[in-house]
Amino acid sequence: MVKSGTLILHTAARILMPLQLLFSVFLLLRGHDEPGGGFIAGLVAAGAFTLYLFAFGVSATREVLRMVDPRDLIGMGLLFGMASVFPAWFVDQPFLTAQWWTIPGIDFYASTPLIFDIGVYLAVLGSVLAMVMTLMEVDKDEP
Amino acid sequence: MATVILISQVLMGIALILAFVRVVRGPSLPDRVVALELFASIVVGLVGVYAIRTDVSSFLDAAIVIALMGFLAAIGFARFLERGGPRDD
Amino acid sequence: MRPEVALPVLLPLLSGAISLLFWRSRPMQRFTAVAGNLALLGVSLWLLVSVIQEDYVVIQMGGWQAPFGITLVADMLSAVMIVLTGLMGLVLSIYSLASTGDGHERFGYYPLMHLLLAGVAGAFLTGDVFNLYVWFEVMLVASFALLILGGEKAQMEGAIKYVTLNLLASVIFLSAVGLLYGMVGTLNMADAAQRLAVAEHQGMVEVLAVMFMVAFGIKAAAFPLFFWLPASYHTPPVAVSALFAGLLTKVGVYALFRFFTLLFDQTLGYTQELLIWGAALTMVTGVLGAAAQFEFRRILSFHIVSQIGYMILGLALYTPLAIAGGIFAVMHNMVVKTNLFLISGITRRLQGTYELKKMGGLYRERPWLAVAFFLSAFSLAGVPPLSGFFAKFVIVRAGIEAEAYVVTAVALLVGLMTLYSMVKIWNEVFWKSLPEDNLVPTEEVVVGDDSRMVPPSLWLMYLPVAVLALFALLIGVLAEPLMAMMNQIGEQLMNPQGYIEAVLGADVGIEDALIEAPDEEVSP
Amino acid sequence: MEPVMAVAVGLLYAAAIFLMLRRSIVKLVIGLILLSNAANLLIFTTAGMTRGAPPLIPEGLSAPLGPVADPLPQAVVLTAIVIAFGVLAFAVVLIRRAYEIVKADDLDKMKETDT
Amino acid sequence: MTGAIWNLLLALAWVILSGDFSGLNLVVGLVFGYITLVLIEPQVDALAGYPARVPRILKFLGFFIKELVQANLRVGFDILTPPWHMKPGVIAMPLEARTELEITMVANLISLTPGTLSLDVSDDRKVLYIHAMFLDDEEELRRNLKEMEYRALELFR
Amino acid sequence: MQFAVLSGFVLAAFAPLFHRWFGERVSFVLAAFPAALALWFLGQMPAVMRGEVLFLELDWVPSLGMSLSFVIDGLALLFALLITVIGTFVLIYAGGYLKGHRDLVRFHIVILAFMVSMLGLVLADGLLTLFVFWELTSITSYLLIGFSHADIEARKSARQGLFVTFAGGLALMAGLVLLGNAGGSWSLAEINAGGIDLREHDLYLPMLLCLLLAAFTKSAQFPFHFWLPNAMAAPTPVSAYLHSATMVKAGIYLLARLQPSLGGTEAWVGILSVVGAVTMFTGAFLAVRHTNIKKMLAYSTVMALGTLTMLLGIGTEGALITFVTFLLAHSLYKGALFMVAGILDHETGTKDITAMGGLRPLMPVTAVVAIIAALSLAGAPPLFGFIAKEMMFEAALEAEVFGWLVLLLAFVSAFLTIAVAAIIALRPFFGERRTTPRVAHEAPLSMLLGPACLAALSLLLGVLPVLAGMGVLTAAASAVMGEPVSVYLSLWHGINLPLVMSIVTLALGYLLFKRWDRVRAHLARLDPVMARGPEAGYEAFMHWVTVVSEWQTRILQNGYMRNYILVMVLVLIALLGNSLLLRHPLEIAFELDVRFHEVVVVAMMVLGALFAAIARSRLSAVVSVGIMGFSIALTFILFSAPDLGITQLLVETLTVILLVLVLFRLPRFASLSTPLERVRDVLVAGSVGVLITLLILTAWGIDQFVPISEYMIENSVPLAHGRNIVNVILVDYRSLDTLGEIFVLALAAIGVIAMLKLRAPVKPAKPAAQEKESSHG
Amino acid sequence: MIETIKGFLILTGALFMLLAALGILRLPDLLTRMHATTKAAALGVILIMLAVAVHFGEVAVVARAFAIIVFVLMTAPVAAHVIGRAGYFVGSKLWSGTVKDELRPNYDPLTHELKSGLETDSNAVHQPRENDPK
Ligand code: NA
Ligand code: NA
Repeated sequence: MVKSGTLILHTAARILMPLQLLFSVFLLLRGHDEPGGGFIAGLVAAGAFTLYLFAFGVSATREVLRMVDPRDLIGMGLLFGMASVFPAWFVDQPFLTAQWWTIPGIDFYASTPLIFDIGVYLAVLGSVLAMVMTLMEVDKDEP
Repeated sequence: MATVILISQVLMGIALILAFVRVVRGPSLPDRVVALELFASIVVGLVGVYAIRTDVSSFLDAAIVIALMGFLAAIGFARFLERGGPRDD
Repeated sequence: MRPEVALPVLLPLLSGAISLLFWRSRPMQRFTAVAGNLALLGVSLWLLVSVIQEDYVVIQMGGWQAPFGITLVADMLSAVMIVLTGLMGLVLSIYSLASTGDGHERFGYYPLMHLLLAGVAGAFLTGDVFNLYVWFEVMLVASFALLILGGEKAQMEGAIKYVTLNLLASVIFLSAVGLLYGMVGTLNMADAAQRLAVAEHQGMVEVLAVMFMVAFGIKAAAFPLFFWLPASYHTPPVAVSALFAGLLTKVGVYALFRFFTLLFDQTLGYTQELLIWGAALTMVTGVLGAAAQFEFRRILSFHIVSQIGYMILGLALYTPLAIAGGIFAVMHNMVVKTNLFLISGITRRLQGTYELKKMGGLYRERPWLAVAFFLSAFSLAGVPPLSGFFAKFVIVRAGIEAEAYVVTAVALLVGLMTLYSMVKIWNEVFWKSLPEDNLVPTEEVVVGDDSRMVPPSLWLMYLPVAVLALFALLIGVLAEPLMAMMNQIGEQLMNPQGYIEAVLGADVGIEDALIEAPDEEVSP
Repeated sequence: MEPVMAVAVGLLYAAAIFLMLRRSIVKLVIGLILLSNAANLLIFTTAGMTRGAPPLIPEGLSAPLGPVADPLPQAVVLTAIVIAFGVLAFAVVLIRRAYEIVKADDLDKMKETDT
Repeated sequence: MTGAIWNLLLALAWVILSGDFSGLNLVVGLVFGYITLVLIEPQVDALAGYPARVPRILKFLGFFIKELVQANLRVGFDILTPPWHMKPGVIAMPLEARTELEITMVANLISLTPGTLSLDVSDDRKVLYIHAMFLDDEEELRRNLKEMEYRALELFR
Repeated sequence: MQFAVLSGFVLAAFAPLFHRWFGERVSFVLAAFPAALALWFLGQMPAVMRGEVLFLELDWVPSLGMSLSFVIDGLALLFALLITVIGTFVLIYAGGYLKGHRDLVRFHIVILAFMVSMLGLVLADGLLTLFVFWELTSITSYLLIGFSHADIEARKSARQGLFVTFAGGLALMAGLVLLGNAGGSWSLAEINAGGIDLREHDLYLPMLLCLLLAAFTKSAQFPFHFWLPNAMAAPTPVSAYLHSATMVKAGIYLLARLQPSLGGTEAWVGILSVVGAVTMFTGAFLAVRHTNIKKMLAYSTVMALGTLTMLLGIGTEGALITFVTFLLAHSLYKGALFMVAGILDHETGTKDITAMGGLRPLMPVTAVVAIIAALSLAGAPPLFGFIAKEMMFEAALEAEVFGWLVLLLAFVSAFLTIAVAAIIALRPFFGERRTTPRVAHEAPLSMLLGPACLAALSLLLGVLPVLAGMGVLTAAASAVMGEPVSVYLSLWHGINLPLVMSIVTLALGYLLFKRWDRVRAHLARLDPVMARGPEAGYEAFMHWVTVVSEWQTRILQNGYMRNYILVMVLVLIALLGNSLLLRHPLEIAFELDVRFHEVVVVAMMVLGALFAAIARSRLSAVVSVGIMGFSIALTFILFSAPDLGITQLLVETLTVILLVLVLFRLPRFASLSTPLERVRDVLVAGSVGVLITLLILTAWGIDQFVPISEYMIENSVPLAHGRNIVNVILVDYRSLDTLGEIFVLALAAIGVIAMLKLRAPVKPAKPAAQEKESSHG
Repeated sequence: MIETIKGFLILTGALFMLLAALGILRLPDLLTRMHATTKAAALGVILIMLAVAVHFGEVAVVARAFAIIVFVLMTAPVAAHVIGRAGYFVGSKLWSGTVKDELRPNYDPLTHELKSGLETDSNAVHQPRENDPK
């Protein structure tokens, strides 16, 4: 049986994965103004999990994800994406027209583009993760 | 300063070529992977210099991404090697 | 805000997302499949009504005025295609309830189907070149996944060809989009049409035209670009075959119609000639390919190719009547070809094979199935008063009126050869007695290789078949309203100014788009 | 720079097509990867290439200070990259499964579904 | 850790209060913040040891950079001149470090130092296998490595 | 009238219900339908005879100028009466003939459908309506020929009949479209009445040829006659009805219908006379060669159809009057004879006429009917057939084009026919008694009713021809002529040449009857020649369809993917090259402004790709792909696209990881292609590369238009509240693209999961499961 | 002054990059090549990022430059370890001038077990790792 990682890789992955995830969220949130956005952030996050997968294997990664299957992430991402489509309907604007809401108190604008970007993030993360994870999972099963 | 940057770009350009030569020559997969890693590092350097030259800091984000994510490919290759046993290609 | 233009795309996306989210629950997926497609059919009819009332219905997605955002636009052509998509979706989802195995359902059969439909609908409605690419890809990847569902050897082999050759087409398409943008600086089709019309470099316009032609030619499976289709369409689960047969290649045909009436009408002489030759050879090679086959679905697959020739011929002849005929052929073919595949699925379930030589006796055993097949098959051959007759007749008439006698003769002969294949199936599957060496269909054979299949509830399979067979008949017998629509399509496509104005606004001019204003003559 | 890029993109297409004409499914899939990259670069090049002026607007301004690179082809290419990634990931896994089932890396041995 | 965070927060506060967002000002803020922390250390338990650790870190950084440059030059020299002066080999170094974090830290530092490269840790975590380029004086090398380990561990303990 | 036609279809659809209600007697019940129609048509007779034309129009597809309009004039009425009257008898007859047959229901459905289709065909005024019903008769005929579908011969014959008639149908479609366009109307009545002289039209000849082809195939004219005898695989009621009395006359009907507007030209007269005469002779000759009673009758039908065609070709007033007369006469006696043949077959169990003999005492009624009908066929007085034959000779004498040939063939055919008639009427009933597979009895009343009535009609009209002349024939002849004619028929024309010919042919015919068996033996020597007849042509055509299609499939759909790709790429090269280089001047932009490091980066990109293309190991190729990816990313960054660069980097990394994960399972590269192939592929790939380069330079050089992105840049902050314009495009301006894109990614993921996790279950070792669907090729 | 520092940093960084590239090209075996890349390239990146920090002098940028440095320092040795170990274990040939190898005798290529050589009898059994697949 092959080891799924070495001690050094384990430690590195434990430190690096949170860093990468944090970085991905950072990229996501500021994507509207600086390089970044849902795709890039989602890919970074997927990379983070891939590192973890390489280091600890599939079942350990599943534990990290708790009950959330990558497929759930995909579904949630797509739904978030769809959720940014319809609000415009309520104000009789064409679908996907950006809606901006100021959150009172703090200087933060919630908007459908942001929701959309989050959807992209989740969908990208879920999709890539699902692919890599399934591939590794199947690899493990096979002689 | 422009000259310095130009020279450094030329140097790193040559470095890219040399790294690529190693990729071609191999002879073993790890040699190539190491060259690929080096290639990525040089790219980080080039991006840094380019950010200075153009005075656009946004390019640094690309460098961060390489620095943070670039070694994943190497780990993938290593995994391949360990699982596949000795391979000459 | 015209929601009905966007909803045919958004609803299946939503159904797809929901059914993905509930990937663990089969009942939920099956419910979403039927309900979602019912809703899709509903909104597509809404769209059709709107288009009948107003000719063009437009929505600027995201609220960005064309050409800056993405415009979805429905003219009669789009609306008709959308309605057919909705119909196919509903019919196939019902059929799938019975024909789809548990394994397939657990691994995304229904979401894939929803999203395939979304891609198709998107392609039919979008008024944006790159957006069309995106929908093509949605459709394509969904079809990839559906194609391999089950993982049989034949599926893998077929899928490799399907995937590769379709990706080649996608790349050609994408390259053409890039060149188009580089040349005219827009992605909006109506805007591009305006700009291309005044482009100085007409050679490049022609280059773009042939590039799009090759890309869509591959997608549509025209000669000599069709190889992927006969190699793969007979391999997936039968409802998938039916879905592909009914919808996928037709999107390529649609794109050809859209592009070569809206964007590239000025390259007419040359491209028209290419299209005519392509159409004739497509018809002939497809039908001959079918003549050599002795397997139900392979015959049907080759006939898809051959029928594509008819449709393209309608475009190539380039008269309102010819276009009407071409689209009629598309419409008829969607209904009939889908049904033939569905019937092949039932016969397989009954006799455990698609090999004609091993089948037989269904004329006596399943007379109603025989009737449904008979209607569909002879409709395909263009026998009146079934749907195919009108398609054939209109194209022949248009061909003769356009004095394209050779290709018209070819079209007629191909009709005869189509009959050849259909009669072959009829003789072998329905009339011939079941060969002695075939096993009496036992439950194992019936269930076939998917032992986890739901219990065979044949009526769920018969219902769609009956509905579509009825359509094959009704499209013919009650052809008038449809023919009126087809004529309107012909008119609309031949006069793209209406489309352009609907998208860009009535008073839009080309002047703003030019970097240097053209040398205007001083008006007195 | 565009002429150099044009030649480079041409070579990329050529390499891709050459690979796709091989019999090995692995080469085929690598060819596909090259091909989609080539197409992205084609879009990027044809629209014109600009040095050092990314389409970002500095904070506090409502428009970029000078001319910036055309953002639309960039967005288009970005979309295309991600789409190509999805498609290619599928293709890559497909050849793996195909190999597993057909037991050959030789496309010439995968012709049973035709004729 | 708490100390570092406080130091950073203070520096940020400084930057905001001074209204100068340049990097240099941040460094100034860090320095002032550190001084503040040194002053209040006795009163706050959470800060215990922090002020003392900073000089150690700085000292370690100095040591490390010196090693880095020195050894890089040596390797560079060997690369640039035609004959090979190096005597490479794999040696086993018994580890003082015990926790995974410590071992990783030590191994990485050794890797980053030119001339040495951590290959792997034995399964019982007692030995680190190192590929070294210059085994001319193995004893000195082992000494240097030990010192590096010692200094690194000092940072954590 | 539409009601009549459409109600028939409805009735056909409800036939199963009637079966349930009426059981065995259903045929009689259903026969009431054509009987009622016949009465209705009879009721129209006075009006039609007054020269009125009943016209009923119903819109069907006005967009195409198609109306479901029907017209009743003399010709239509004649046919309608034949169809309904004989239809009535046939239905009754079938009730006896197919008594207890398990497929009686289906028979009724189809035959009713046929009946109304035929009715629609002869009543149709719209060209397309005519076409629709024309095709429907072909289809229903197909179903009826293949009635005994378990029998391979029946299936083959059905297919043959369908192909020939369907091919004709296609010609008909072309012909009708030409006709409609040329005549400026889609109504037969309008075309016939219209002022446009179609004979002068440029497309007259093609139009005529198409229409003739249609008519000839449908009416079994030489060389398409072969399908008709084979159609005898159908049950005898069908043969009696479709393949003698009605459907095969559809072609003749079409010609008659078009005679006023297309007839009379040299081409018309020449083709119709000669083809008709040759068909006439062929039919008569082949009839003599056969011993199968149904085949003999079929060939004699071919002969009659030839005669009718010939008469239309001759085209004189006399010939056209003869035409309608002969048509009626033939329908009456041939219907009767077929039913008799059916009785014989049904009662004796054989169709071989040489196997029958001495049946008269056992089936006296049948014998009488047979003799009367055969006499009419032979053209013996005082039967109606005699009148028709006399007139035929008269018309043949009038023939101007190829007159001698026509006359000669008419003469020969006549005496051959007489022999056939004699054989059919005499051989089974007289002479010594033969043992037949079944012991013969007299047929039931239901089967006798039809032939008896028809034979009686032959006799009645022979004796009182004025009934027919006064009746429908005048109107019919007028319609064919396009102007009013008066028909006066009489049994006795005085002693004239036709009468002499009649007597001579009767004598010769009797002689041939006597020596039939020997003649047949002699004729058998001709078999090898016969085998090369038109039917062999059909068989050869079918054979070659298979051969060519298999060959084509082997060539095109050869299964080699590289060939597919090669073809597609070559098409692309040819089209692009042609448009870019040959058809238009090449205008490329070429301004060089480069930096060293940029060139290096681009070079790395290219070299990475090229090395990937030639690498001998797959992992070197993957690493090269990585190099290429990093270089591309760097290119993006160097040219102001940080977002793109980052995305490319990430995607590249993930792609490499996927490749690595997958390649683990795959074998090493093998060098599989020959050097020659590689050279070819390099050339092809290189051509693509060159063209792409030129394309880019061309498109880049065009600076005619303002890109739409200017708007996006201007409004990114003010309207979309974002400073990263690329991201704003992705999530706002063009968010629909992005929405589609995440679905693509999701789909790919689902696909991958399904591919990897959903495995085909291991098949149990059952024989059924071992069949591989793809094993046939 | 700042310009000079910047120039020096950039130039040195670029030179170290080149050195690394030369090293990877010239050095005789995998492990020695890795020495060149891991350190020289990392040093090159660090120097250039320092130049970036100096050049921009804004918090956000400086932070990012330092982040890059930290990330490089964290990832480069890990990658080197993983590749070097894999390369070594799958049998990359060592340079003929290699003078010593204390690892080889303690490594079992079949089980991938790596002993320390310090085992006593009691602890010489397989040591399960924390995350070994069960
Ligand atoms: Na040296
Ligand atoms: Na341009």
